[in-house]
Amino acid sequence: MARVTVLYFASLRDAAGVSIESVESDAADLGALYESLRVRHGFPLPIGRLRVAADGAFAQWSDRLREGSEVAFIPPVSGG
Amino acid sequence: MARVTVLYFASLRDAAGVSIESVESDAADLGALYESLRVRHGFPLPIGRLRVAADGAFAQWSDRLREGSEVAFIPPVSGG
Amino acid sequence: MKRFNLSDKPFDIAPSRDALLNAHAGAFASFEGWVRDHNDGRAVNGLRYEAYVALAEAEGERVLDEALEKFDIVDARCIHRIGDLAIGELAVWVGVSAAHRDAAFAASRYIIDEVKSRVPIWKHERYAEGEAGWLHPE
Amino acid sequence: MKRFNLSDKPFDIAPSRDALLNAHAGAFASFEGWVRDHNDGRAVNGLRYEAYVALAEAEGERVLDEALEKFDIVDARCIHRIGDLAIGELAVWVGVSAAHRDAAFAASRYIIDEVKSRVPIWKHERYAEGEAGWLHPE
Repeated sequence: MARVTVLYFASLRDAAGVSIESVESDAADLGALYESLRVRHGFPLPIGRLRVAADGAFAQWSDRLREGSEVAFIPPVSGG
Repeated sequence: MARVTVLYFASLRDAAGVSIESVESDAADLGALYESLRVRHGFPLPIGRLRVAADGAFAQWSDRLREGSEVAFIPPVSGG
Repeated sequence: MKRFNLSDKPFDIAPSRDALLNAHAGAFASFEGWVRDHNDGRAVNGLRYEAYVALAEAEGERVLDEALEKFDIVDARCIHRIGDLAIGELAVWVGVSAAHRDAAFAASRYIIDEVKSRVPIWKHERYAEGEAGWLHPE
Repeated sequence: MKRFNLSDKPFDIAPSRDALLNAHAGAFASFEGWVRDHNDGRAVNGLRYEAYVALAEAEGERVLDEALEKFDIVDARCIHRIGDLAIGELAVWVGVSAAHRDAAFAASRYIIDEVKSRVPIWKHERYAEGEAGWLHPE
């Protein structure tokens, strides 16, 4: 089990109803974490359309959860 | 014979020593006019590197001289 | 020195442009993105840009570092607005100075393309017909 | 309305840029050419631009008309300096507004390339070592 802080942006935040939450999870990696939160919050975006970041840097879906880290799921961006 | 006004720019003006002159010529076309003036002024630029204009619009070397028209020889440009 | 910046209010281009001009740079290319009154055929009243600020700043800086490596340019800057914007407001500005224009054009194009595709900034449009939505392009 | 202009003194970009911005144009691309302190490895003190004014104005206008036909842009402008310029002075400015950036970039590139190759404006450089000469590129 690891406790992480999860940040939600854009349509993910609208779906979750919060922009940040603390999550205790036994997910094997960041991809499994997203899938469990997707079920909980009903996120419309499949994992294939997202990127993931940990502690302010892009990360891999296969990265393990680090205790105390800050995880963000990055929907497709629409800058500019 | 036709009398035309000839304008010189950039290196052609430096070579001719004037920026404008009135020329009476029996040249068959604008190309022949340039060749005769090239001999007179010692222009360094061969006709293949120039364009020619008559009365403010680009013209053809094979165009005949029109009485009273304004002819300009256009060296390679270096704008910007 | 930071070359990429987020701004939560309208910003003046002049200081950033002036910082890019110098006696060695003969060419300066810039791009500006403005809030249009329509998108994909729908009338737009305004929009909001939201960023994951820490990551956006880091990734934006990386894009500019890449541009400086890939192209023979003197310097480059990018500023992106966040927050609420009205129609006609400046959303993003890119400026690139170089000795020659080939590199200036190529780098400014690279920067705006990469910023729009990689930097975590999301656009929320409010439509005249009342709806609103996040843009998550395929 | 004239879209191409020659200016015999330093000019302010702002009014021309502002004239190009409107609620339909999401993209604005611009290019500026500045007097560099060197060219082809030689130190330059300053330069002079000379134009065949009547033909340069007509040909410049033709270039901008072509850009408006070839590319899906909203509007475009170009201003070119003539006369004596010092190092660091603005020599030429191109601005293009469009709905999307592809067209804005392509048109601004087209305009500067065509202006530099077709519009009868000649550059006379003064070199630090004392010589001076007209540039007539091959």
